[in-house]
Amino acid sequence: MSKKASELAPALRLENIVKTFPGVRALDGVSFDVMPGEVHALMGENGAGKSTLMKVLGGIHQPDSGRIIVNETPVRMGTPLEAKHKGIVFIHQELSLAKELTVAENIYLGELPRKRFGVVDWQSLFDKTNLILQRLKVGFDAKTQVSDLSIANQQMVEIARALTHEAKAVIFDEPTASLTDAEKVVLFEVVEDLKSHGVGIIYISHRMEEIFKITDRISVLRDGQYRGTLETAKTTEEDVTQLMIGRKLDLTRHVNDHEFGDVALEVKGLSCGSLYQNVSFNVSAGEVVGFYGLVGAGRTEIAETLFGLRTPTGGNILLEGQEVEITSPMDAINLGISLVPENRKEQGLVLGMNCRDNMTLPQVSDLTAGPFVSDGAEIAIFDLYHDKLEIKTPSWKQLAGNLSGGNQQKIVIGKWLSMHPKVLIVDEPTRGIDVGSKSEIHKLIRGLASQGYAIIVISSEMPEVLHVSDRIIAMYSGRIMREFTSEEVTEDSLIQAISGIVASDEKAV
Amino acid sequence: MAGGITKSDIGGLLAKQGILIAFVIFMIGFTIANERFLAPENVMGVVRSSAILGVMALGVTFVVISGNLDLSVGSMMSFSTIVVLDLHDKIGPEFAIPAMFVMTLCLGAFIGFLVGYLKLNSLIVTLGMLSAIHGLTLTYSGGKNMDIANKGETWFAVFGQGSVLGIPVPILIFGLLAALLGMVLGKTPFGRKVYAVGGNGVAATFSGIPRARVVFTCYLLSSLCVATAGLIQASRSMGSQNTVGQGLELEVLAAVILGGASLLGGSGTIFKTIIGVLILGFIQNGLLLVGLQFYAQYVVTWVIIILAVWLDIAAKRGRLLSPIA
Amino acid sequence: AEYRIGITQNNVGVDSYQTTYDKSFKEAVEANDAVEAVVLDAGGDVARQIAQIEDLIQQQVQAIIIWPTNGEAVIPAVRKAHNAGIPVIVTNSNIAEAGFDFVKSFSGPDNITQGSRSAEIMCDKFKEMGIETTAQVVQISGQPGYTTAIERQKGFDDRLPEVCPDVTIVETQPGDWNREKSQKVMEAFLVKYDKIDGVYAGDDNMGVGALNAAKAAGREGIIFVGATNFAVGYEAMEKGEYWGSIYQSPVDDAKAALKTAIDVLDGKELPFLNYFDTPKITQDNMSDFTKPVF
Amino acid sequence: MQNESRTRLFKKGAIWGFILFELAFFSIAGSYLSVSESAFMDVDNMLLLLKQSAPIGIIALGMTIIMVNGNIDLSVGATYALAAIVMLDSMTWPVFGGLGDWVIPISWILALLTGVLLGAVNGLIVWKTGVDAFIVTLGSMLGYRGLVFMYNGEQPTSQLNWTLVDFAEAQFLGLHTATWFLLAVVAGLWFLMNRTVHGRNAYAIGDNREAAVNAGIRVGPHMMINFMLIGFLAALSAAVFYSESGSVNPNDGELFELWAITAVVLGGTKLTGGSGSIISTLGGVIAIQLLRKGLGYIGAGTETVNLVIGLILIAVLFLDRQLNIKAKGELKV
Ligand SMILES: Nc1ncnc2c1ncn2[C@@H]1O[C@H](COP(=O)(O)OP(=O)(O)OP(=O)(O)O)[C@@H](O)[C@H]1O
Ligand SMILES: Nc1ncnc2c1ncn2[C@@H]1O[C@H](COP(=O)(O)OP(=O)(O)OP(=O)(O)O)[C@@H](O)[C@H]1O
Ligand SMILES: [Mg+2]
Ligand SMILES: [Mg+2]
Repeated sequence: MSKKASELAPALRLENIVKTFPGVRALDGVSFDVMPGEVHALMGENGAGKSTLMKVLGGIHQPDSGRIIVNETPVRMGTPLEAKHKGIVFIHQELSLAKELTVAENIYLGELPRKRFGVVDWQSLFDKTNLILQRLKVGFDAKTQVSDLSIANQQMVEIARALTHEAKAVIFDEPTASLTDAEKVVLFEVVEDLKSHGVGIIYISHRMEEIFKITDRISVLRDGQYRGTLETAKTTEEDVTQLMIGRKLDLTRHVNDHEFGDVALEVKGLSCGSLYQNVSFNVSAGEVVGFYGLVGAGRTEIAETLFGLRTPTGGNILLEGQEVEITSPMDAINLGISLVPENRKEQGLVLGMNCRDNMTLPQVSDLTAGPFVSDGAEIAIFDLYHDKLEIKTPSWKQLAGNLSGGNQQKIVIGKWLSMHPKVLIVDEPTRGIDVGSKSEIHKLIRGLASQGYAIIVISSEMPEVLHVSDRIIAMYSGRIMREFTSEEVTEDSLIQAISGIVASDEKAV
Repeated sequence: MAGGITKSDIGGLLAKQGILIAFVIFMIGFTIANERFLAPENVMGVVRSSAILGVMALGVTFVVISGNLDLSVGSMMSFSTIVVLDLHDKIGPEFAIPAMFVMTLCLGAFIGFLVGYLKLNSLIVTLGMLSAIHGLTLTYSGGKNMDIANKGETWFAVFGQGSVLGIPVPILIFGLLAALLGMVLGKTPFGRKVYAVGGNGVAATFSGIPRARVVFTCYLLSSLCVATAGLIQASRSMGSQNTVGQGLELEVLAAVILGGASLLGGSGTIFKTIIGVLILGFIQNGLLLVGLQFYAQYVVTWVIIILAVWLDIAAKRGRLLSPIA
Repeated sequence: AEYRIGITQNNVGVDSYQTTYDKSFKEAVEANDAVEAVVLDAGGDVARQIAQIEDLIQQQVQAIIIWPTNGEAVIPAVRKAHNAGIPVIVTNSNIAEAGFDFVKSFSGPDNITQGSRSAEIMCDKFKEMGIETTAQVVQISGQPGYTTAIERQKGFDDRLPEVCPDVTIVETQPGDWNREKSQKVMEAFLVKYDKIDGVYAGDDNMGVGALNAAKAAGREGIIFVGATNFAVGYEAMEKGEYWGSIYQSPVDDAKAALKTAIDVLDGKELPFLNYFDTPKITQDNMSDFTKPVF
Repeated sequence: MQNESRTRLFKKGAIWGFILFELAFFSIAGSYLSVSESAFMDVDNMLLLLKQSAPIGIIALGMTIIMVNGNIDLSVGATYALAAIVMLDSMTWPVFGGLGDWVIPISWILALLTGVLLGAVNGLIVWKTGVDAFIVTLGSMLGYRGLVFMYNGEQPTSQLNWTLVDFAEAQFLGLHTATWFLLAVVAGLWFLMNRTVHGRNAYAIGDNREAAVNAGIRVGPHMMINFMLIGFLAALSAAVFYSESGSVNPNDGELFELWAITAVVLGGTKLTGGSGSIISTLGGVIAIQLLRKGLGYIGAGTETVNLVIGLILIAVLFLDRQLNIKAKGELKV
């Protein structure tokens, strides 16, 4: 058939989808379609409703109203299984794996091949899986237990599911959040491959460079409403951002604007078993030091050690020139060190607790009137950071678990800012956060530095490290490879350093 | 909408006060069935005999909110009762009571150490302690019943049988302890930490909350309550078998759950636990008054627990049936 | 030693009687050079008791003494011992009749007589008080399914109408040999019945539980009669709160069991039922008895 | 990765190591303390051990799949008692009057159906209300026990049928009837959990329920099937045991759930679900039974038995944790 793309029927279409949760109108009449062989980006700020829309499509949520149309016939996606049978494959934002099972069982979860009487056909399962794994060029096999894999490899298992089906449409909800560059390349190949087979692809990401590299069209949601669709080739980052947040963003590299104070934190020869070795660096008051490296480079572990969550096997930590011993987070907090952890849902928040209580948790013992917690003092703190960070929540009584990812992150940041730390460590501060909030958080970090905080930013996103840091430390496999000032750093040298490549005349620090 | 009450208001009310409403409906039902039910002496009697269970449930509420279980309270209560009765005749009540409290708190501290600091699973630890403490009690008493020799000549009876201003002392102790612990849980920083540790222990640790110490303290509080219950029990009967508390652990747990504490931790209140305790007490009493055998109460308790918890979570999720496919 | 005897008891440590029995039995074995014993406790669990009987058979003891947890459920296990050529002696509480063929001898109290005697004690007291035509009695029986409990209840139920035909037993509930349980049961009786003149409890442990309930509710003038006179019952009798009971010593019980086993092994001719005497004890004659040690 | 599978193997082997330790300990201690003449490790004694492990064992095996599935069942003890009552009582029902011994299989079937039905009630409530299984079954533990009492008041239900007793006491190839049932259940459940789609899905659900739901696995029916299965097994355990003893007290089976859970946990099954093995549970059951038997063998009193069993349980849990710590990182949370 030689119809033009615009005359082809969409692979699937959503019409006027409305979905409300108690107290939240997550989707407000959204329409959206994807053509066969098209990569269609879905963008929007945190909490805009992207994941919710996809869950409606994937049969996980039922819409309050609206229609889903596949092959020009309206369908009901009552359950995830129904959706799968209708050709929708869903790669989830949060890892959705049974870790005690094998890779093969996870890839074919819910539809293990069977012989008679419900007996699993292991042979065929492993064969089929190994074929897929070969296509993905990964270094593990079908029988590996998922818990033995790195986070990145687990993400690859999740992605492998896209290849199991005669899919009409594949949804990728932030698939690259924990992937290395090499794995991203493989992912993009997979996307190309699917595309060439006429599969429609919905691609959710907050990373502009990816969006512009692989997508054909971009649809934008804002506050649960459809804002329009742009052709990627005919638009710019600014236009998309404008549509998403209604204003322009400043994404230039940071220029230092203030003097640093004394050295706030100094680390000498710190080691922690096989996790990292002989790490030395320092951070001055008013300075932002970025830690850049691949997943597994050991940056988080350093942060956890500084926060008293791991016992170092060697080396010293000096705070304002004094040697200190940090054996628990409480020690760290008392010494003025704060950590915004990498995983906000598991480490950052008590999801079943309200926003205010989460925010005041580390200092609740100090917010007292007599023996009791003072409501007023707590609300004052919440209100302050609610306004400062522009947290979107109807009231402090909202449970933290009901907020979108970005707003959850802001609660965690607020929690630690309100402690007025000397040293603030932020681990992946903007993982899974939209551009709007991202730039706010960057501004916030810079602002804090100018107020004299010593800040360590751990990030796997190069633009982020480049944008906020005064100094960048590149790590590879548990070691510091090189230190860069913001003037001397180039993208190439940074990539070389984190890949373990060091020019022979350069000495590793 | 007429009267301005919407469906979601009713849902919210049910979610928040479902247990209380169930309780009221219950009381009305039994009152209609038997006019004696609400007679002051009957009500007083029920509350008094619920006091021991109630005091224990207060402590277990802390443990459950912190995300753990305590199946050892029944066995521990036997221990306290036997010990205080034995020491009463040996060193006199004024020393026997503190000595018993110290010994019981040691047991609580041991469990708290295992669950809090060593992070062992509380279900299994307290199950093990249920058996071990029973063994300890038998070793202590040689398996014999313990009785106070001169029952008439000691003020020890006051905790179980005395009354102040017409209120039986057990009720008074229960009430005071409930008020105290209710404030600790609901209003103090420690209480907040208990909720945080139960809600998400990892996040609590990352917020600088000493999780181990909080869990430890919860078990200590639980054993404090158990010791108090043992004191009331000993004083009430002035003598006891080694198995006096046997099986109470599950009744206590049922009361706490009935009160709406989630076994996953992070939710529940002292007030609701008290309601749970009273519901159990009044069911038992009410069924008896309408002439049913004691085991009818098992079946009724079953139905009520399921309904109460079901309605509670149904109201929270906004639909009756679970979304499980 | 000449003889190796195994014993599996019902539930040591659950009350003083069983604990004292356990101790006395061990002491009696200790004192007798001719015997060694494997002393086991089923903890009230039938399955465990059956397993223990099997273990004893497997260990090839020469005689097995059993204090049954359930008079019926242990019969097949007893048959197994019988078939293995090991004589079985039942102690304290008999097994059901279906198993008599496999048992050499029973040693223990005559519980039917005990029940009758308790009925007589109560009736005599009522007559003394002059309320034998109007009195109402409640009964708290022992653990259901337990032969001792069944027999004592039967003895009481049968004898009372013979001696006091106008006294009514308004309700019987089990107290499981447990003081707290009995206290609960009595509390319920007190709520339900305004007129209670007498309480018959299957043992003093339960009797005292009932007494406590009555005292707490402020109900006076109730005649308490029990069985198996415990130290607490004896004391309550001294204080005049508790009327009477049946004197039965676990020391005698244990010694009798061991002696019966030895007699069987010695090949002596024994009657099938070996009762030891259990006299009446009331406030009137209690000075004739030493205070029970348990 | 080599290393990881070795630690995994080591952990699976731990319970068998413990059993060997117990055997050695009781054999040696027994030679000093026991008055018995036969050795502890006697073949007959070991065969008896298997037989005596059957009542709790069959239930514990069922508990394993429930716990792998991420649930728990506290009502098995009451189900056990109710099934026993149905079996023994139905043998005397007049409807079956003319059947002679043919009433036996009918009674068995009725008992097993009772178990399945009670399990189904639990499963249905867990599924449809979404209330946590711990609470649902804590409730039905009370409720079913109430039904047990209602059936025959507080009186025991007895029906001694010698044909049945002979069947239950029989030995085939040296193994007792109960042992055969135990082994058959082990084999059946092993196959179910490792070879069938239902079994693998049960693991997936226990491991990561949301992932299972997202993958389109219908969580409810799988849970329901598992609850029916454990009900069936509790009833089977009762049928096997009461065929031999012929009389059930209304409070029989109390605390069975706790011992079954203990055995499962000793076998290394996670309380949070997702991992666990049928064979290791068998090890856990044997370890407990061995402990009881051994303590009796060396003449330990009631108080010691209680004390030791409780503390051993905690000690094993502690050791298990130490092994686990080595396997994972050392983040202090
Ligand atoms: N189960 C739920 N219950 C209540 N509210 C929910 C639920 N799921 C999502 N929401 C709310 O719906 C809105 C949309 O959330 P959604 O997860 O779709 O955002 P998103 O666009 O995917 O954001 P992000 O980029 O952070 O992933 C948010 O306000 C969120 O708080
Ligand atoms: N090869 C591996 N096998 C298994 N798990 C791994 C492996 N590499 C890393 N991990 C896990 O992934 C997690 C992330 O690694 P780590 O925290 O060291 O990286 P990082 O440098 O902090 O990177 P990021 O913060 O981007 O995740 C660690 O907790 C580690 O347990
Ligand atoms: Mg999302
Ligand atoms: Mg990291």
